[in-house]
Amino acid sequence: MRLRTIGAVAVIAVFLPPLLMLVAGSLREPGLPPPPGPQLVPDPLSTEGYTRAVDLGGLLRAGLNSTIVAVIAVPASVLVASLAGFAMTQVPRWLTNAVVVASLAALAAPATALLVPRFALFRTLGLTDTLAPLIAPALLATSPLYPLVFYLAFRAIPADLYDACRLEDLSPLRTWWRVAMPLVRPVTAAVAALTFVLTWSNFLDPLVYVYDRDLFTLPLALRSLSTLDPTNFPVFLAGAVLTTIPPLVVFALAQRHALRHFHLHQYRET
Amino acid sequence: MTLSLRGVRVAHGGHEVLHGIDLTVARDELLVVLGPSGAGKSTLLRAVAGLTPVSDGRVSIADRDVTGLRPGRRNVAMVFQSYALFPHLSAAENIAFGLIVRDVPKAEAAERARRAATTVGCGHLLDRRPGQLSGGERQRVALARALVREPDVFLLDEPLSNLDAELRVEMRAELKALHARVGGAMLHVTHDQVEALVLGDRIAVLRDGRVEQIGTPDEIWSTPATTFVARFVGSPPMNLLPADGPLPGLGPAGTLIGIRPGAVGLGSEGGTAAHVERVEVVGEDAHVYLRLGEHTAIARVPSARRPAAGAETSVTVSAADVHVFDAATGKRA
Amino acid sequence: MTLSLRGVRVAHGGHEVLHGIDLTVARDELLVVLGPSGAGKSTLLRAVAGLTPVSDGRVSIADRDVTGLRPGRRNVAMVFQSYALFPHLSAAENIAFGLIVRDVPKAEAAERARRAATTVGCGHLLDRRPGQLSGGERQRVALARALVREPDVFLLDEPLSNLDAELRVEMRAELKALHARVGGAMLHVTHDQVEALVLGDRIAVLRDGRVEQIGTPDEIWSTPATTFVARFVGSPPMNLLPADGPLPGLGPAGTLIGIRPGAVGLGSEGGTAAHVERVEVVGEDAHVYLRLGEHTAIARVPSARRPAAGAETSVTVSAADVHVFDAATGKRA
Amino acid sequence: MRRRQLGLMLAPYALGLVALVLLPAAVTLVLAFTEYDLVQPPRWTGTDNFTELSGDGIFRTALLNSLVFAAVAVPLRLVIALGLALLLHRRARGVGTARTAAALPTAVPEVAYGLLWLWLFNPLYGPINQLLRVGGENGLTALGRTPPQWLTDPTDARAAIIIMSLFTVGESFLVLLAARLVLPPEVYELAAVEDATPWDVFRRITLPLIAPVLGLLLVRDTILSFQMSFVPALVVTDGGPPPYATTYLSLFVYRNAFEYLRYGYASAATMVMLLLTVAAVVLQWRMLRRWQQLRSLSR
Amino acid sequence: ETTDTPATVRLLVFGAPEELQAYRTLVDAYAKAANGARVELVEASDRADLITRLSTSIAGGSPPDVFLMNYRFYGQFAAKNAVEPLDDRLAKSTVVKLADLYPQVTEAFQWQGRQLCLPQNVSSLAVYYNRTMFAKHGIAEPKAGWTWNDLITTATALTRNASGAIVRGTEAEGGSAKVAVYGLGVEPTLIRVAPLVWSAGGQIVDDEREPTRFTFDAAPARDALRDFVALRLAYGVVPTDEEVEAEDDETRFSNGRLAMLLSSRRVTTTFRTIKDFEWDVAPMPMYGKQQAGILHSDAYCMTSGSKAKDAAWRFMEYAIGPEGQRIIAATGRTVPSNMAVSRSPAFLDPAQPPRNAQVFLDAVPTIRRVPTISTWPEIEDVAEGILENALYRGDRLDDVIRQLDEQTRPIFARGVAP
Ligand SMILES: Nc1ncnc2c1ncn2[C@@H]1O[C@H](COP(=O)(O)OP(=O)(O)OP(=O)(O)O)[C@@H](O)[C@H]1O
Ligand SMILES: Nc1ncnc2c1ncn2[C@@H]1O[C@H](COP(=O)(O)OP(=O)(O)OP(=O)(O)O)[C@@H](O)[C@H]1O
Ligand SMILES: [Mg+2]
Ligand SMILES: [Mg+2]
Repeated sequence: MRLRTIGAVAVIAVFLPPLLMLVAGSLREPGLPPPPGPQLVPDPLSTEGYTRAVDLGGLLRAGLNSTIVAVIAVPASVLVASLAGFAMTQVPRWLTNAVVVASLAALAAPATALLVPRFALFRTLGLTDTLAPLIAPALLATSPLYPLVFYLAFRAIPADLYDACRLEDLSPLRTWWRVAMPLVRPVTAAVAALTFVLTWSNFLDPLVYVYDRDLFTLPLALRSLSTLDPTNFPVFLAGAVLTTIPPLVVFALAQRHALRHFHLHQYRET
Repeated sequence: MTLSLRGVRVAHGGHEVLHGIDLTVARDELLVVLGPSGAGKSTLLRAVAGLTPVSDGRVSIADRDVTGLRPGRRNVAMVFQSYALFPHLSAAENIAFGLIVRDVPKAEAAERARRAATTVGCGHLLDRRPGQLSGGERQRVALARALVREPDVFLLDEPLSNLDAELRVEMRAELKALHARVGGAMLHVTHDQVEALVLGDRIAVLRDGRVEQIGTPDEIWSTPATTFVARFVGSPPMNLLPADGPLPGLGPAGTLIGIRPGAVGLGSEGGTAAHVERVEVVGEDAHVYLRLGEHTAIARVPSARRPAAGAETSVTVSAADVHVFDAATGKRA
Repeated sequence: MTLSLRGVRVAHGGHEVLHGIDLTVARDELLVVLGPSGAGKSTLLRAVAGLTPVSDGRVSIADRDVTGLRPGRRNVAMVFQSYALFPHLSAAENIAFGLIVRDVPKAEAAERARRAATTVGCGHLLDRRPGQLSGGERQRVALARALVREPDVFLLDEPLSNLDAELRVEMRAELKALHARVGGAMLHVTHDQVEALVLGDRIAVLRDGRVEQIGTPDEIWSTPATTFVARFVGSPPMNLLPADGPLPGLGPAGTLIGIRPGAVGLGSEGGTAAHVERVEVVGEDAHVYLRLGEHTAIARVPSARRPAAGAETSVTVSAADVHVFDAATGKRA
Repeated sequence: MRRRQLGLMLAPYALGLVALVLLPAAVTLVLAFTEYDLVQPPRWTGTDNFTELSGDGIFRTALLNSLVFAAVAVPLRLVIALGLALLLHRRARGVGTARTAAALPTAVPEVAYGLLWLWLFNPLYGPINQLLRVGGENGLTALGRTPPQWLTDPTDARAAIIIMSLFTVGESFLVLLAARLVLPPEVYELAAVEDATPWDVFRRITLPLIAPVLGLLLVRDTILSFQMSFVPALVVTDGGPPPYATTYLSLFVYRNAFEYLRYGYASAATMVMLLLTVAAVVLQWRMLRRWQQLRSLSR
Repeated sequence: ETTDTPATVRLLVFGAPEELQAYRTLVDAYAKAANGARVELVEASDRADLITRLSTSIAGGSPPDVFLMNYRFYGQFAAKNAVEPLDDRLAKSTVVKLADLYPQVTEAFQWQGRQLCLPQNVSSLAVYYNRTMFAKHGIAEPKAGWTWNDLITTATALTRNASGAIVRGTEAEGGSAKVAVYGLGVEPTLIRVAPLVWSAGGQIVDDEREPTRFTFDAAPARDALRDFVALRLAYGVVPTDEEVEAEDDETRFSNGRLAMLLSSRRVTTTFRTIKDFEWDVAPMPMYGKQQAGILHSDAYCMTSGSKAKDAAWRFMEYAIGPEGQRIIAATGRTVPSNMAVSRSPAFLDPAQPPRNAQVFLDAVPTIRRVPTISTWPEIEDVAEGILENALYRGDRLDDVIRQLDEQTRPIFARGVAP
């Protein structure tokens, strides 16, 4: 127990400092010649970077767009992933295998290979220059990894529980909702948090499918800030910090509310 | 709601577990399935429920062939040997589950769940999750979950195995009463013969995936069809001795004679000499392990009248208490 | 290797389950813990093993205070009520687990596992995974896993609950023999009184987290300390009637008299009139449910001599068979 | 009805899979046999692109870089993620914060993340090298060596990219954490009673029980390692130091497809990358199977 | 389309946020001037982003109407007929005449005899220097007509350690860490080397128009390359690669630790925020017999797939015209291509540093440019890696030249010439 705390502190000590540097950098006063290296406590401290980041990068508008996309895409992704993952435990073996192989193949397809054909697809559907192409990946659960993760989680649930549901003539959909989903809450939390991050930091899709500045999402805005002069580096860093806060909150929430220890198997069944 | 099985075979990955079961449970009958561990009792129940596909044969419920029907369409309620409680639901929710998913109004479902829970003596645990219950408490919740509905067939897989004697007696009575009230065929798996004898309208004794004997408790007790049934029902088990063994004259040559421990008289004059090897006291009774030449036998006597271990005694058996079996086939002669 | 508990208290989230347990199990003693479902038997075992922290009190094993020690340092072997088999390991690997992690050479571990499995009658199942075993088979694997080592303390939580009578009798004998051979303190939880009476050197009756009585099987049977113990041990349970009830003159006024069903004589002359409400036949015995005015009682008679339900009969009790309890406290008077 | 419902549950994903990935990918792969510059219509050239690839030194370097990256980073990343998940699965003081901290680098937008590491690796002023110089003199480490030249020495730069990738294990970490959390606690209690060492518990219980998830992540990480090194390499080292020390296949493909407008050629490279991925996955699968067989033999 | 319902024109540009802000101003001003004609600005952050956007949208069949592109990179689009020739429109135009623009730069955007794009700016290399530092050490400021030797002498005199003593920043003499201020900053790229070669009368390629190979093996080019590399290896006046990675030249200059920096007009905006010292620009020193500069220029190009060409043209006319040029010149980042505007205070504003902005205009006549064949971006990328190693690692000159030749030849071969 005490050992675990030491471990936790070590983890924090390794993973947090780089991000603290990010915050420290963002608190420098913009316009000053950049320091040769990072400073832990900038002198003078200034929050002007933040004000300017919001103005220059159009962070408010971009944040709104990112939020719209995430609010639709994340629940949709979790839904698609969990439904597919559950169905995979129930359909005939050959179909499951086919879906697994197709998913792995899809995982292997690099994003760059998909940009152009997808562009043509979205244009045919008249969806370019809307937020739809940014939400579309929700159809495949953002990443084909997640249906597979759900599949494994659902498969690990003791078969007796599914049997009990079959006896009560529960449809697959209701079994999924009433029994399977509550039992994999940690997985749902993890997948939700991860799809949020992936959606939130999606850069290539908006770069290619969205023209209108009013539809820009945060990664584009941030990318734009990244081209600022070195003297304005704090502005960019401030933008990065602001962009990182929502995923941080999502992670914290996910780990607080759902990644708790979960007593699934406390009954006679091995 | 008769339940009938015709030539039901079940295999687990090539390995056949049930080898053609024929069984009929009449409407409102309670059939106890008795059998040693691994005989296929659970498998039989699962086949009836439709959870395990049968490789051959037919299952019908209420004269309807349900062999190809999915479990939910068979209208059965089941207590799983492993309970299969939903870990994320409270006891109350677990019990009401079957009602809620059948769109019984919430309030009614809760009330019925409460009643069922009270029946099995877990009314005070309704808010707990399975993880917070003791073994017996979980089993009672599982039982309540099966009892709360009124299905055509009840399938109970060792529903009382983790309960204490007192509760078990109570539960037996409750089960019997409930069955009388609700009706429907009831298939009750147990390894407890007392339970089987007390509870069953009839008993089916299963052995290695075959039905060894079906009959009323009295038939099973008084005319066991095989040596297996004879020994399996009754504790301590029936003594089996060759007819030309230490107690001659009780059966024709080449047969086995069976004598229940309770029918073994000790200490009277003129009996066969026997050596007391060990004595187990079980409350009012004592089990006396005897050596009769090269054979052994057990006698059950009131513990007040038990001999001491190591003593010499004599054994008498009245011919009326003797069961005779074919030595080769083990069948009742 | 004495095991002793001093004032052990255990709480599950604020709710106290064990209220100060004092218990000593001598070296090489087999103590059976008996108690109704939910009494805290499993909790007691878990506290001894160190799996559930005690909120107060001390546990010592072989005169060593182990209260603060982690489970692995206590050198105990345990059968969990829920078996806790490793789903990914075969029966053989499950059984050998404790040996393998103690760096017993592979071949030796395999051999010992095989022997243990054979002892509990699952030698033919060694290659199966738990998911491919029947309930009773799993339990036997769990039992073999505990028996394969030679720990200071054995903790067995209802290790035979899912076994049939025959196997159970066998297992009891095996347990007894093993314990005699290996030694060490053995704490055996059961709800089966026959098991308790046959197996235990002593029996501790637990009720609601308190030890109600500890004693040899004989003491528990013949001088139950409370009405609870009296009724709990014995099936059907002891009849309890007010001393000034239908059978007067057997105890001082203001007390309860307890008569075991077997001690209730039926049909002799000069007894108290009784009405037979129901008769249960359990093999050689019959349980006769009687109405004595406003009271009820159960008699156990040989089934050959049972009265018919609805008949009128008379009840006689010899004073020697009567237990007298304080009506207010339930304590033996 | 049951069948139909299952079909409906699977349908959105299947649609997404086919329409958004498999078909587009197929189109791109067909283009590998053409000369296509994204502007003029593609022209069928058969296997010309592959012939050219085989003689392309940059491609060979990129291929080698990718393979080395995969071989080093994938196992390391998986081990770290697993270690974190096992360290942080139980509640204790600070564990919640540590979980968030460990997942956090994954949450930082890639562009910012790259720039952040550019700072950290700064050869003169960066905290990493400053730390390494502690105890040494004249800008040398305590061992009397020059500190790594993260951004200018080819080997060190490759190491830098790998180190960066080690911090973004948030995804694997969370998935493994979730997988660990749903394992049955009772078997761990039993292991505790048997005094199994943490190593035994890990090897004999945890590892086999989460093996499916681990296997999935291994495959995924292998696949991704051919793609993932992209942004760091672009932002931090820009494919350098020369000659192409950190030019990975993904960067090679991106540059050719979108900067040099050689989409067909890039598709051919993608195809090689995919074949390589498949080979790696099949290899891993066979190795895992071998390992399992060995395990069952040793029973 | 008709003038009544003006089509929306999509303009794809890239730049830092302030730059983009300037384009937004331009677009708004145009909307006002042209009676509500609509231009939608499509913003990319850098060149790579822009090309990705441009190519995918062309491939996907929905390209922007106008995009801004450097002459060194437009060749690949020009060669693929993705850019609409403008000659007819120019001929008809009453607003813009080619003659208004510097001819050195309009020529850069001619492809097979046709004008494809209209340049927006005409920048060239200059030497930025820290006046305060020069004054402190009593060193003469560079002035027109200075030579490469002067540059080296000055740079050597300004390369100093923390205590102000002159040191030589070569590894041999005790490690470069001691150097606090370097005399000169220069990137090891083709576009920095090329002016030296030209100045010495050499050529970097065998044929300006249809190049098939680099010609660094010929005498003047070879010498120029040798002298360029000597800046680091022999004189130690430029920072090591480690130091450049630690702190890039612009930052080093801003921090007062670099005396001179060879750069285009681009850095002006950043340097205008310098408060600690005074700085100015000087012309490129003469390396050889003649003055030679190198062109830096972006131009507005119309995509041939555009569906609103007339509207797009009207916008281009505006952007190249005086109004548009003034708006963009205000960022300080560009040298207007419109001759009139470049000579106006919009560019030469004396209130803003560099005081000597005229240097950029004086350099225009001597400006030359690199070939514009379609594979030029690839060639530059390859060359950069080789030159970097040559400057910092000291690869043998012969190897460098051989590598340059060998590795780029196939790329030259693939290129389509204008
Ligand atoms: N995690 C828990 N949280 C709250 N109460 C619990 C928890 N675990 C057990 N209990 C309660 O503690 C009491 C004792 O439980 P325990 O498991 O020890 O009973 P037991 O004697 O083993 O019963 P059984 O024979 O049914 O297994 C029960 O009333 C049970 O409901
Ligand atoms: N999935 C399986 N694969 C292979 N064999 C199995 C499987 N499930 C059960 N068996 C075997 O089938 C036989 C019957 O099992 P079943 O569970 O029906 O026994 P049971 O009569 O219920 O026993 P118990 O009283 O121990 O629960 C057993 O020998 C068991 O080992
Ligand atoms: Mg069973
Ligand atoms: Mg218990």
